[in-house]
Amino acid sequence: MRAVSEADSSIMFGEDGLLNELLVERFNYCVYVVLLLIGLYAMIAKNNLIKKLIGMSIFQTAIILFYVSIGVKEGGTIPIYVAEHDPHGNHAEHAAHPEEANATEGSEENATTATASHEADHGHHAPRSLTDEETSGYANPLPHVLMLTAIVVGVATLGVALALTQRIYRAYGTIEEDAVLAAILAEDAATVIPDVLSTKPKRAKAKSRKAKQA
Amino acid sequence: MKKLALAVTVLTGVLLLYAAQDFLAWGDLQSPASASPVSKHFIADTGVDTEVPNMVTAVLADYRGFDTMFETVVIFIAGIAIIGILRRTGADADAPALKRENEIATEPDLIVTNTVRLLVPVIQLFAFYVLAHGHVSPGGGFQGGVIMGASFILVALAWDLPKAMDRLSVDRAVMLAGVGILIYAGIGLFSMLLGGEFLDYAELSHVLPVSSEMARYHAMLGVEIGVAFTVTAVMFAIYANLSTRGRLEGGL
Amino acid sequence: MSENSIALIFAFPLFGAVLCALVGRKSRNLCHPIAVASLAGALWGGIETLRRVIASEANEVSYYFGGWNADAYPRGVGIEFRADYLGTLIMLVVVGVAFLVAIYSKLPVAEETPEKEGSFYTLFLLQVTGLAGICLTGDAFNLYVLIEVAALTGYGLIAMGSARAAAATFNYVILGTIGASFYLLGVGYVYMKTGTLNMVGIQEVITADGLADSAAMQVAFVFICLGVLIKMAFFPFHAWLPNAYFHAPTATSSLLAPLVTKVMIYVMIRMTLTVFGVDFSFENTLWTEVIPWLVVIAIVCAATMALAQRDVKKMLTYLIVAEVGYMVGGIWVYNYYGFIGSIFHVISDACMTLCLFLGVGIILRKRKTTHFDGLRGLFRKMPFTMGGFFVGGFSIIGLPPTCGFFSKWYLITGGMLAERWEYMVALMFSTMVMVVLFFRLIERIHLAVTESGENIGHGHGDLALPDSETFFDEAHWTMLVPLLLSASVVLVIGIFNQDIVNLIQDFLEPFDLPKGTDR
Amino acid sequence: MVAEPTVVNDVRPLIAVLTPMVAVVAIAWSGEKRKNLREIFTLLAGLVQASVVLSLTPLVLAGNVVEFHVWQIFTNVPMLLRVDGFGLIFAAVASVLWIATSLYAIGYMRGLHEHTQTRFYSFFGVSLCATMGVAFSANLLTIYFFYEMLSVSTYPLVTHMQDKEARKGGRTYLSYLLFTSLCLLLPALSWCYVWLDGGQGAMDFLAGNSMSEQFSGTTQIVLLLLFTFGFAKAGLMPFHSWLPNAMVAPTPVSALLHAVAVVKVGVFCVIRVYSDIFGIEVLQALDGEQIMVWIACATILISSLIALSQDNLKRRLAFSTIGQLGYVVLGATLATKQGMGGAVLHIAMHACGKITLFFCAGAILVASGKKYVSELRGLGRKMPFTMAAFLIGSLSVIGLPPLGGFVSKWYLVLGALDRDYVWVVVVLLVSSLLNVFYLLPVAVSAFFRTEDEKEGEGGIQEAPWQCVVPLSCTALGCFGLFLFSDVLLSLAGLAN
Repeated sequence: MRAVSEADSSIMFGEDGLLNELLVERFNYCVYVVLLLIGLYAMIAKNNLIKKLIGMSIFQTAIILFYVSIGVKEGGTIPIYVAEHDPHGNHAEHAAHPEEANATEGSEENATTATASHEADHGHHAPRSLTDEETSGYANPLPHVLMLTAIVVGVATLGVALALTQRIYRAYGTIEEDAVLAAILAEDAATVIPDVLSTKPKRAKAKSRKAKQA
Repeated sequence: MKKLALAVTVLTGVLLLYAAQDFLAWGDLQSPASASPVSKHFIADTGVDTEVPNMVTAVLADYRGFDTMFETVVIFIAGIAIIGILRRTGADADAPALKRENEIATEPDLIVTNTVRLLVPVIQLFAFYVLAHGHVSPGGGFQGGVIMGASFILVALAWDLPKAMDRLSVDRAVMLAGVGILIYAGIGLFSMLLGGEFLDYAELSHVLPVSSEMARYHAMLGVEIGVAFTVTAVMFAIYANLSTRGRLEGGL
Repeated sequence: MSENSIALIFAFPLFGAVLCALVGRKSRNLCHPIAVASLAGALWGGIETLRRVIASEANEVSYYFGGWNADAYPRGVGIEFRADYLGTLIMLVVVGVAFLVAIYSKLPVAEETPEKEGSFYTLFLLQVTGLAGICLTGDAFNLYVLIEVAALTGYGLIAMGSARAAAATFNYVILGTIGASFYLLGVGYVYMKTGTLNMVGIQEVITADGLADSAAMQVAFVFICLGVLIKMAFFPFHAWLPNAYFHAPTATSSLLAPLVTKVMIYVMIRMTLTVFGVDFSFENTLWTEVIPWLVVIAIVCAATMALAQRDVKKMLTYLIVAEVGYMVGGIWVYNYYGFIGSIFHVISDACMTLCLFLGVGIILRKRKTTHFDGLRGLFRKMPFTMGGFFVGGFSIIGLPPTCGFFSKWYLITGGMLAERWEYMVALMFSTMVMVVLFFRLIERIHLAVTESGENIGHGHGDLALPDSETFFDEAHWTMLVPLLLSASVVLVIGIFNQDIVNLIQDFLEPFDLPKGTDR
Repeated sequence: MVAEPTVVNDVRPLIAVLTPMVAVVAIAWSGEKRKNLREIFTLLAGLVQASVVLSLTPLVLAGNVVEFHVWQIFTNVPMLLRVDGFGLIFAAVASVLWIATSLYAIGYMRGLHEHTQTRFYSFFGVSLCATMGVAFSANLLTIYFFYEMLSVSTYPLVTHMQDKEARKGGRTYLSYLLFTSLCLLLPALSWCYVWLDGGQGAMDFLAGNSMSEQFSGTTQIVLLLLFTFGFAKAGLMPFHSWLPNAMVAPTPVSALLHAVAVVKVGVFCVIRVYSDIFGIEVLQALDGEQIMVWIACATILISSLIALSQDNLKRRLAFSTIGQLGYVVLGATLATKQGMGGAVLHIAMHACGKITLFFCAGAILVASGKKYVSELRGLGRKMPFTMAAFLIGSLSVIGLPPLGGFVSKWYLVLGALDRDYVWVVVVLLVSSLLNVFYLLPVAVSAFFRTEDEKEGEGGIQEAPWQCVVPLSCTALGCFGLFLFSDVLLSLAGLAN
């Protein structure tokens, strides 16, 4: 924050400048910002209800991208612990597992630091607490969990919104927002307010029912 | 409206970029999110606490199991809401069906149906695998459930909706979804009745012949099955309702 | 069971909801009793929780789902529910209101959304679960999930009515999703900077690491506030509310109108006090100078728009928007009394809005319209219903001894002590508007006059009403009893406000808010 | 006021306040079908209430105050009922006159075959409850509760006619009263609650006041203005025009509420604030307090002048009321012991006189249907009792001995002289003259001018006995108040 207030051109464009920092070091943050704005714009500006929903999906996806970015660790692998993943285990024995191979590559820098705590029982790892060095070899699982939830919520919202769109289409024959609005205004203008005192209640009922059906 | 949208978008963009310069570098090991005790506990001690190697599954189904229960509920809500919104009642139900334009009544295509016939068992088997193997590899109830739901949708696509509804009617799907939640919340309630907190699976070791860690392990499988039930059922119910505008007949 | 009372608040409606879904198709008549019974259970759990909170030493009770308690594991590993006075009181209001509406909803649901009872009560109960959860959760992300639970059920409940309702709901979906997503984004920023999602944990990290100057945290705060403001229909973002609530089925609007906006106010209070902390929230000129003025604009505009309505239900929806302005203002005058006012107004406004909407539902059922023209002479036909309705109206105006008076009293006191004169003027203005609004209604309901001012009741002799209009035609008891109960709650909360305010004071004491009396 | 009075805890104040409410339930239960029963309940409640109130007199005369704690509103502010001298005078006047009004109302309402009489009697009872509550309130918040209750409960009475005019009157009535009470009074109360005595035991009328130590002079003046105008029922200009508009109500309502209960509640509240929240010493020391005296004097003179120009009898009386309320407020603003006492006495004296006048106006309406002063010529011969009572009432309001009005005016003059406000005495004299000009001609023309021949309404007779008896009683009451004024004097703290 302080950096910006004193920003001059070198800070903006120089080696450690803001732009450099933003575009190179935080590239995926920039992508998420762009996606989010596209989604937001579409949600507000588009006239077609389905396009609005597409915007909504983009918007939510952008947030998912952001969250997942938080969980990334330089050189970290997917957060699934398998004892054999430990670098000093026998690579060759388990090379058949592709994900394990990836994991090994990813956590190579940990290789030197890992201790001899690795057990011989390859099949069943004994439950033990991992060391700090080991933990830094795995990506942070929490954002993934959160985003699983967010995805589910997004799907649910989208489903309900699609159902609403269908309902609107069924009633007004269009999914263009302004056309729907026009239809609604016409409907309002045609609504008759039953005059309670001048008509018998029964007639008032019939009237409003008619209005409802229309 | 467009101008307003543009203004809102620009304003949000400015805010986002303003915040962006305070972000830590991508993949920074020392970022608070990665280095916090909570995150470390998830990575380091999941095995100790639950014996589950897949930390995502453990966090999802156990540490943050309450979240996930409501996540399942969200799915369930979506299913119920869509049925509630689209269902036709009273005079509405008797209205003649809208004819789709260019609708051609054709027999289901032979090649497609036969391929699907071959595919569906494989898909369903894979769904079970993803569900059951969620503890040690990417996967779990949501993923398995979606794949399972897709298999029913595939049937509906290849033949028509009634054919799929013969296998899983929407009424039954709603029931199945409910049962899924009952399984999840029931396990939670059961562990509460055994003396722990709600969803404290460790308490199940009183009735299962395993250690409290393994009780968590197995209970997670249980709740994942519940999740899979709900997801399968709701996915299909949503498809069935959306594709027929709530009529549940004919279909694509 | 008592130590699990917090879980029971959710377990009862959750199982009730599933049960409704299961039996809904086959035996629709079972749904209503199931809903009432499970909410009664939840209410018991809520009262039990309050009892435990009062009995506890720290005035709060923590509940760790899954047994991941903070003593044995790092705080924030599991999901913590933290019942303090603030959350518990509002949760009780939520469950209580829902219980009354559940009783009330029997006839409206059967008539307005026929054959959909199963779906309706399922969503109804899950809505309560979501709202009650929001009040108790101690986890920022869990709050998001629960907000979405409440939102999705809300969409379903509203759209179940007419096609018009569906059209209105679509706007709600779009704005609601933007709001919730902003909140989610803000939580993401917070998580990125603090590494925890537990509310108390976040507060600890903010204090320990001195994050007040962090740009990301400030933007996170702005996003969270923005999201919550959209969700609570604060004035420029209110567009979704009036139409959605106006076209919603009676039972739906009776449930949502009193609760949804209030619960979001609660979220704002929770965020400012517990999560970000007083210093972070109220020392930053970026927003502390802006929001109070937005509040003034919001109150004045919403009140003016309410003045323009010719339909009771529509008018009430705008009143909700104005009341939201009151409560947000109470928070941002940043004063001890302002906070008491805001919190107490959340409680009292929920009760009085409930009262009014229950009344409007009865009017709608009897007269098939809620337009002003349809109100004439209602008092003679339904004196009890209208009496209850008037109590709600007096409370909105702020006449003693209804609870609305006391909450307004604290809000005014807070505004005055913080020397926010503009806020006080806005409050006065909207109070006057409400006087006009309600006495306009009372004139019609009570005096039987036509829109054009033509005299129906002659000065002498009996009113010249048609015969059908003069006989006593009170509402069905399932609708009348909840209305009268809510009206008496409005009075009881007002008369015994001190007991509630004491609890609120106990809650606010540790935050060391400026009192403004030390001059 | 005087040294620490002895506090007696007693439930009787509560009984006095709640009696009308019980009656309301009974009245609503009886309904339109059981007229007699309904009206018996009304009268019974009036009798019970009056006797309860009067039974408190010996206790208070002995220097005690009677208290009843109802419930705790705020931590330091209870809902507390307390009977002291001022309150007792007001309560006694209101409750005794309620009996008279009830009897009168029966005659009036039946005579005119009014609609929805049950509603009328019910809200009448509610407003009496509120009036009694104001009289017995022990602190500002309690008084505010009953004050608002009175505003709302009299609305249905004001709009009783339900025609366009009534609704307009009702709207003016409410908008003035609620605007002032919610926008002026409430902030002032809130201010006092927070800052007076640091929120400890604030707002109690007995607490002794430390206003001058806590607030600057300007703040005190602002508070004084907020309170004085906030109690708009006091009818001080420029917040007076609700009163003439509210005269559309049926005459018993005008009589009781707009000559006795509502407006007197307003001035009573003002007196309370001046004497017990600010206190005589503080007010005397306060620079700029004279503004209030000027406002009161201006109200007196202007309203009297307007009254001269009114032809509608009830409107003329309404403006006369505004002027007389000005006297009461003036007494309070004089900030002397005599002034305050005179003000309280004037509440009682004016109530008795003005209610007589309103009863007469109503009786005339019932008997002849006449509303305007110019129509009353020669009516004295046809309605001798009524017009005689009118004459007595007029004289009392003007303030001639041996009528009640004289006593209170006397103390007001004493109070003014005490502060060396000679000009105030002049104002009082001028306004008394104006009173003579707008009140006496009515009675004079009724007795001494002959009726216009062309009207030819030979059938006018005296009003029904239910109307005549109460108005005769109240007219006699004007004498009584003069003769037995020593009791009132000692209650008002003026006897030594």
